Amino acid sequence: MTVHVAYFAILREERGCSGETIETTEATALGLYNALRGTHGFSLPADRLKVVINEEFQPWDHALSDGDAVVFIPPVAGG
Amino acid sequence: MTVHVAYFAILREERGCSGETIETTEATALGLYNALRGTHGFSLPADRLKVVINEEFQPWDHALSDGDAVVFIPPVAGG
Amino acid sequence: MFSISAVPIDPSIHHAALREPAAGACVTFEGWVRNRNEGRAVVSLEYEGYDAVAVKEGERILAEARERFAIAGAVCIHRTGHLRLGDMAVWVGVSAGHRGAAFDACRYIIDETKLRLPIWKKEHYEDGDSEWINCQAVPTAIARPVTLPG
Amino acid sequence: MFSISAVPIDPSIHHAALREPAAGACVTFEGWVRNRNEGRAVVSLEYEGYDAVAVKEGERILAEARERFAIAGAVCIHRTGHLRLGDMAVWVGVSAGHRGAAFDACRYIIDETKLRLPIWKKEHYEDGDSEWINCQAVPTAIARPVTLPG
Repeated sequence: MTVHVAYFAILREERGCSGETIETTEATALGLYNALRGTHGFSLPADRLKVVINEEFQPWDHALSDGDAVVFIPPVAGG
Repeated sequence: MTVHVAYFAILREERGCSGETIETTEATALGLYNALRGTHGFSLPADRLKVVINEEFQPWDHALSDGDAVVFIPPVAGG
Repeated sequence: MFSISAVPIDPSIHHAALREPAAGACVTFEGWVRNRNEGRAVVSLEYEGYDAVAVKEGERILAEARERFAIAGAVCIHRTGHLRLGDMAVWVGVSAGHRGAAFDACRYIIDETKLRLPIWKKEHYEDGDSEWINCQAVPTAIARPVTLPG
Repeated sequence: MFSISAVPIDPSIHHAALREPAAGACVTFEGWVRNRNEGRAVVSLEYEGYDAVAVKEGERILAEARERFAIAGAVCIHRTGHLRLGDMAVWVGVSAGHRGAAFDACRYIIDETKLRLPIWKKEHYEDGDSEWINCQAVPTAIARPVTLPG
């Protein structure tokens, strides 16, 4: 299936781009992140992140669907 | 002795003036207030008020001295 | 800095005084004239202050806030005179390195200001009545006797 | 009303939205860029936001504040982009009938905003270094294993 991944902050810098469309066979957001971390060497492990799918926070074991917009959320620091 | 009394808020309205100079033989601020209350019919008893003498809060039994500036402080409602 | 103002309060002037390179948080409190108080429709009010003592006591409150909380700056301005609905009666501004101290100090200053400052409020009601707040005479039966404080 | 602003925040616009005849108290919080953070000299910083989700989550926080506290109005604006020392990073304003609710709600909104909004801060230091706050990789020895949350 195809998913659209957007990167923010430290992930954007580590990936060198703000988003990409990916063909994946990973069933969950966690699997997808760990695969991408293996490829791109993201410094943060998944347990430091949250995940947003189609603009809603979801648990890491949320099943991915074709066309999903996936955003991994590094530790926030607003305010 | 002579003391200068200033009136604020409800006391000013009940007295009909904002201050007066008084000859008194009362030894304390409490005695002075009770005497003035008898004369002018102030609605509030002394235990609802505080007293300021020469711009400092003082206990009611503070001894009066010639020339003191005395202000009886009705219940406040700032803010 | 504490002051009494007989003219409308302009917070922008005082706000600038709170700026400090180490301050990361600023909390302000504004008291506005409400259209109701304890169920009665208010049309306007008057604040009367014993200015000299109010300023002394106000400065004391600000000094206490600086002692108790890790703040950078603190300002309180209290209005006097005739105020209409929505007018600003009091403005408190506090800056601090961190927000906890700024919130706590701002709250402390307005709480103490309301309790301790020799400032009085007379409310004018829609029905034509008016009243000095907190100054109603209590029925004799429940009034405490006048005695020297122990 | 929650919003993200890529240009300097002008609180006066939003402040007016808090006015209400029944409101007697208004508490505001401003977050300013400090010159130090955890002992390091800061020269500037960048805020980056995932705007669509930040706005949704911000509106949720404001709705929670309205449910929990007796308030009249609540506004929060978060800045993004490059900020210099003293610049305003966030503004929260709350109006209420009484001051207790205004203080509590304002504090709730800024606390939750800092915890929950997908907004990130990169600090630039005097020594030329820079860092995404809270995003340092933890040494492997003390990192928890990656598992599915239970």
